[in-house]
Amino acid sequence: MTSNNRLFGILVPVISVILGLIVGAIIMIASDVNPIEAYTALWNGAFYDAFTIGETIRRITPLILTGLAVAFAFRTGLFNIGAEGQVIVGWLAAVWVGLTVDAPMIIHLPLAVLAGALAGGLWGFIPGLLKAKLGVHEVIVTIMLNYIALYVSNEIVRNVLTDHGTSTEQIAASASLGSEWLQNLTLYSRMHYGILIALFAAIIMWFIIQRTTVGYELKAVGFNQHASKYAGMNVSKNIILSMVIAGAFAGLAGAMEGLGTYGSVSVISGFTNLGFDGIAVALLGANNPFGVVLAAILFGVLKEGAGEMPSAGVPTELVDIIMALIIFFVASSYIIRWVLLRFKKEGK
Amino acid sequence: MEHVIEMLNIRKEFPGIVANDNITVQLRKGEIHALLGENGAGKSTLMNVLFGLYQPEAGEIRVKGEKVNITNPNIANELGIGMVHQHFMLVEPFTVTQNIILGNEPKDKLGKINLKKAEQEIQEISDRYGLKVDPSAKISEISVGMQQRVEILKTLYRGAEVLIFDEPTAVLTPQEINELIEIMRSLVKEGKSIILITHKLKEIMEVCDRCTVIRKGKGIGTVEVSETNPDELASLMVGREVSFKTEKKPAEPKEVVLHIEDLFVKDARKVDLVKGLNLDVRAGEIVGIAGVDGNGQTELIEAITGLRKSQSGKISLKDKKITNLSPRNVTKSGLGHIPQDRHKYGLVLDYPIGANIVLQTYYQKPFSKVSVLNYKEIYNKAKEIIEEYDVRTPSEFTPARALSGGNQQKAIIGREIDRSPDLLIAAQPTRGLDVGAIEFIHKKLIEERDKGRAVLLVSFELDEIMNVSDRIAVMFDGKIVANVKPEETNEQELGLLMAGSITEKVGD
Amino acid sequence: MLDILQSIVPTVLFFSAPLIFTALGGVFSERSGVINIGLEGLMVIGAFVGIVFNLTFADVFGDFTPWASLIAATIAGAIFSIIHAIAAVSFRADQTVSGVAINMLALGVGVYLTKVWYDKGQTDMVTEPFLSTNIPVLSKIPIIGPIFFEGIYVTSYIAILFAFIAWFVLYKTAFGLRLRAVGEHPMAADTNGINVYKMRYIAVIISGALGGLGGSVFALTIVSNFSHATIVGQGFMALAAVIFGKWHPLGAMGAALFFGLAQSLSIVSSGIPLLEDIPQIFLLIAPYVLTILALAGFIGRAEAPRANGIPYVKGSR
Amino acid sequence: GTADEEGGKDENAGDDAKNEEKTDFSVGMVTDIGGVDDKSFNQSAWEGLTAFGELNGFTEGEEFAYEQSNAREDYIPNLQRMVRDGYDLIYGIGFELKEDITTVAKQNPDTHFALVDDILDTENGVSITFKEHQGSFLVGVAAALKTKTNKLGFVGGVDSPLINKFEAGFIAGAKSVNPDIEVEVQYAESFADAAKGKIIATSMYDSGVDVIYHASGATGNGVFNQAKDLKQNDPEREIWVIGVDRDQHEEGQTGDYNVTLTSMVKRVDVAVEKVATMSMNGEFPGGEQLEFGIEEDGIAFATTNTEAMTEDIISTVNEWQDKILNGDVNVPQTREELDAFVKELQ
Ligand SMILES: Nc1ncnc2c1ncn2[C@@H]1O[C@H](COP(=O)(O)OP(=O)(O)OP(=O)(O)O)[C@@H](O)[C@H]1O
Ligand SMILES: Nc1ncnc2c1ncn2[C@@H]1O[C@H](COP(=O)(O)OP(=O)(O)OP(=O)(O)O)[C@@H](O)[C@H]1O
Ligand SMILES: [Mg+2]
Ligand SMILES: [Mg+2]
Repeated sequence: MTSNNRLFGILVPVISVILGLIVGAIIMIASDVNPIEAYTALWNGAFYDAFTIGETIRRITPLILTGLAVAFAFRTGLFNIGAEGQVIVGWLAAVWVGLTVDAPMIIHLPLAVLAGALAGGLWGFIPGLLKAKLGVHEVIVTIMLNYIALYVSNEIVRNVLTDHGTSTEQIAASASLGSEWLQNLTLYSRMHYGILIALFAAIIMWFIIQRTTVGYELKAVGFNQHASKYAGMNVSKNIILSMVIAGAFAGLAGAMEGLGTYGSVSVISGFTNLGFDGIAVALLGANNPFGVVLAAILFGVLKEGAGEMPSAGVPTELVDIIMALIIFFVASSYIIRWVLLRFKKEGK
Repeated sequence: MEHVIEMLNIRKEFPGIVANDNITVQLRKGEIHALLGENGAGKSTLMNVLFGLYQPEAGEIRVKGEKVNITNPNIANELGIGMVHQHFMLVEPFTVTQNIILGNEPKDKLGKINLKKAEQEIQEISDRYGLKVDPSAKISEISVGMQQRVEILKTLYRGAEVLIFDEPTAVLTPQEINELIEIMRSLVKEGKSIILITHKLKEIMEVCDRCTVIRKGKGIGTVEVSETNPDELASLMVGREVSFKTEKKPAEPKEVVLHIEDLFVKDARKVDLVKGLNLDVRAGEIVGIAGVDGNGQTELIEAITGLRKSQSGKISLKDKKITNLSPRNVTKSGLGHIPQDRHKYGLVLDYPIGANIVLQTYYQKPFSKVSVLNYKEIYNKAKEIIEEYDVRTPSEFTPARALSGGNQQKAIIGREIDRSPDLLIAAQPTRGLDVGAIEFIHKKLIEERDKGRAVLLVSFELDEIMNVSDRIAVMFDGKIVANVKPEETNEQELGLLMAGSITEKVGD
Repeated sequence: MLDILQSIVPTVLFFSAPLIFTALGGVFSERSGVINIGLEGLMVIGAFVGIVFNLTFADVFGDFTPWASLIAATIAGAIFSIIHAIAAVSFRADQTVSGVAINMLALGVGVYLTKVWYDKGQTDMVTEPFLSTNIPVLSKIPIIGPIFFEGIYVTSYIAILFAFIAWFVLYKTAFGLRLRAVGEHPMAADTNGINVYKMRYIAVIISGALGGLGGSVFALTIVSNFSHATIVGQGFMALAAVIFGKWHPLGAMGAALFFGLAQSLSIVSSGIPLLEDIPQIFLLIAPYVLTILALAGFIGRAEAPRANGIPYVKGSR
Repeated sequence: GTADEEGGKDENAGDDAKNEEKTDFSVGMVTDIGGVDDKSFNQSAWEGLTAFGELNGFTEGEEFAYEQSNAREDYIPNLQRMVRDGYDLIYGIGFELKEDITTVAKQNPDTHFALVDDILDTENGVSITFKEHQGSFLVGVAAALKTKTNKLGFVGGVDSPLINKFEAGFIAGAKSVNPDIEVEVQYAESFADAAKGKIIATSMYDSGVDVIYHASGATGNGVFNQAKDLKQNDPEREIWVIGVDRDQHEEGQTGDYNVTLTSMVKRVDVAVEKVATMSMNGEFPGGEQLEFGIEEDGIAFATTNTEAMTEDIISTVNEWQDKILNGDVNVPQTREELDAFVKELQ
């Protein structure tokens, strides 16, 4: 039974991806394009050479973190649509420190990264507090906070970090996650050391959730608040904590962009979508840290590869369609398992 | 003899288990037919088959001799079969009327529900069978007893001729039970037939005509109640001798462990439910709190355990003041608590039974060090308790949800007792459990007493109170109105005390 | 003051209308126990179909085009939402996941087809958008008339009307009673012989229809063309309105109107004497801050339907 | 000058860098999120490039091509891709590409880069900026001449130095004609929020504004939408919108009326074609900042709506245009300069 589950745990996503690509191909044929060419382009877009691989990795980096941000809250029964805003404030804070503080790298870089996490954590604290103390639904609060983050960040970039400019200076080298070495290695891609932080964060989440009393409490509160209270846990504290940690992950994602990819923060006229993609990544990864990493990789590859698809005459949006379908299939794993079981029975 | 319902050689499987294995039940017109069996024996399943919720793998069902195929509850309803479920099937935010008409609503051409008409109709039926329900009340605001009567109304409103009751008395107070028995009698008088699932042999002896016994999914047979006795029934269902009067040597009370002084507690709706209560529980004695539901028992326990704030007064455990301490600190001070609602408070149903075993102790050595969990230790402890308390579960990794209430309860009791607390509070510890399980749990409580622990037992089951307690504190209107010794009283007197109609014998 | 009202009210109405329609959809779906965060996607489909239909059939339907477009969009939304229904109800998919997928899929399909059909990133402007009108008679009423009935989109009033219809359907009819029962306690509904799956399918499809309607109203009264940037977050605002309104049709309408009011205040106020000195940024975030405060302040805890988000599996407990 | 020599040097270096089969000159552009069909400066730039290509008998995808960006993070990959494909001159369209194209230019000294709408400060790059303030000034004049209420409106996308140029120029132009004219200014904080655009337009028109100049991308859709709605309901009423970047006459069409008074046209195509030609002839002005204004034909105002833009309006606007050309008027580019300019007028 359990071995069965493990088998399914692997089979279902794989099958889903294949199905997604097949349907994608059908759509392409319908709008008479050659799917082979298109998928080749997709592949090249992501793995053509060291550069594209580097770019793919840097695209995966923040997705892992926003994925974790959503997944972590989910474990406590909270739906964090606010990763978007948490990314923005994390980005802003990290770059802010990167610009204003003057310190050797060993201090400056960690400080800047931490600033990002803290800012994100604060942005998670607000809905956490309101939920815990007043029972205000976190979904609305986080949605609203997304917009607030966007506008406030723009305002600060314009009037505090710059004199009415659209984009800040580049951060001090001592706060940058980028590295000559990686750039040379990947023909000047923007790949940076953030990927290590992201992977480490995934391990952290796994550890907290699976191995610590904190995780034990967070999950218990997610499953049954009454029993948690009966068992002497502080329900409010756990709700807040969960949102703060989740926010911190998203804040880190922002820091990755600010300190790694762009090295600056700009006035943005719309959301980064890192947070919203994070929802998909988390759910695709079944809210499991390692699942999240795999899902982020899949997303990153598809999104990066999409850039090449127009060269094969396919609008990049096809990739969104494919990703959506994959999510559907994974979500509907019940039916896939059912079919698989049928086959197994036939087999016997 | 005419049979309204015949279930012949029914077989029903669930992944892993055969819940019903070739069971036959025949229901005569106008009889009350008992269905008896241990937890997990297959009673509910069998009835769900009859009600069309499950499809049997084998066997056939006849209604008035006609072979029928009941594929969903609608068909059951049309065949005049109604079911009062073990776990009520009521929509809490709805009113009584809405719940009853749900599914076949009287409506005008606009599709607008004609509530007036429905309420009148329901009022009539309610009066005819003396059900005393208020059609316009919200389910969430009425007592469990009335909720159950709503379930009954639901079946009658659909013109049920055959009513199935699944453990109806498990959730009722003695008063409510008597009312229910009256209702059932008036139902059969009106020519209805009833199948009654219960674990309480007393009830079977009192109201039932015949009794079909099920053991581990198999039909053991049907007996005329008039020709049998409780002991026979019990051994039939368990397959061995069972003793009801849990024998115990007299208590030797020692120092006071729980001391409550002039306690005031408000309930969720901010009204005082505990009003200046005084109570002492000593080491080595079991104090049973007798009382009609709603006289503040729940609030009292929540106050002691720290789940609810007490307005004023003093609670101390072993001379340590625990008034308004957090649940964790109360637990630390030496409290064990078997909660009234095991599914709501007792367990995290989605956690493995093993994880549930350390629900209050996970943060302590050896289960965790520097807040890192040590699963080896946790699951060892779980194995220990599962064995010692004979919790029937595939493994310690099985989610608590998949255990029967009986086994869930054993796990909880094991967990609470294993901490060897100075004070053990047991609220409705045997609700919904079969006699075997009940016997076991009573033994455990008495063992604790003999080990010199103080035990506070709250139960609506008078014979449980009478059996287990060394001292009975009768609770009425938020106060202890009497302290009596079980051997010096009887159910009649207790009933009167609980009803507040006599108030002498106030002790302490 | 009056003239301020006179400019605020109409803006509130046209801004809120799409949110009201969509939020009502959300109410139906979630009342039946199916979480629907795919509202955004349903609006996208509605906007896309509404615009494309309008562009394609303008000369066929003439003045009736905008209405025909709404109908088309409504149907499209309904059909599209079936995907969510199948996943969430039949395949027992995690409803949030499936909702997220709906959002991605809708935007993907919309923009993809736009590029395939028009080979550019956005469509042209429609020639037959909705036009505001003065409600005959009513607009002649002194004071109230100009404020509430001049330069109003009929769709705004339809939205409000729909809210009341939705209330009637959900709280006064057998259908509504059953739908809510399915969302609160599906097994109870089942034992009463109600087909839980059917009810949930219907509810989700209704939400699709209303979502599509909302999207097309937005596109045809405000944007007048379709691109990836046509629907950006309105669906999530509608979702917020559902919860803000405590899953009640009139509550959702109130919330949507509140959002509209906050939005237009934040703009009009720059013309109101004492407010004009407030830095732009505060006005900008005001709508969102106000919403949070409103919730924290007096709205407080909102109880979702008990079975919301839980797939119903016959015979399990 | 040095620029030329360097240009020459780069050329040869570039040649070696290029892959074998392509010996000829080739030029590419990377769009911003808008895309080459954005009916705005991406489109205009692509038109310029296409014109250049056709003029020289180039084939699309070979000697001239574009890369579409769908998100901010696509800029770098797209630029790098074009570098790899050996294009000699690569345009970045839109200020959003500033950081990224600077980075790439520094990494690839052998390739030529040009950034439209912002400063690209490298030896192998040129900045192509426009004197939007001039164009905005002219449409401001037109608006001032058209208004009956002496109240004008300006709707900006995101409050930024670039858009402030439009704002300053517009107000300056209007006040130059009539110092008593009021101009309401609102920023939507988004280039894609039509709803906000429409709300703003509504409140502006309600408060008596009769001409709105928008520099707000798709947010402007909302402005046009509201203007057309008012016009349809009350054809008598004077309601005007002034378009931006290209001639937005089409957007203004509603039934028999057209609410587009004029548009501030940015000839990105002209600029792009010019720089491409220079670069091909080895005259690439590396490191320079080319600012295209009226005299460089980089800025113009649309006169498509002949009913609205009457002879005398056009002639007056032209008078001011001459004043700008011969330096009598120095159009302000920032709010500070604007304040000074306005004081001058009193
Ligand atoms: N939905 C289900 N899925 C899987 N197994 C089930 C299900 N329902 C019941 N069972 C199994 O069938 C057996 C009989 O269950 P049932 O509920 O009929 O017992 P019961 O006699 O009603 O017990 P109790 O007296 O505790 O109510 C149990 O062992 C249980 O494990
Ligand atoms: N989802 C499920 N999967 C497997 N078995 C189940 C499931 N739900 C219930 N059961 C089985 O059904 C049987 C009866 O369940 P039920 O909850 O009625 O227990 P119970 O003894 O009646 O407890 P209570 O009366 O307090 O509810 C149990 O033996 C349990 O194992
Ligand atoms: Mg049962
Ligand atoms: Mg039971």
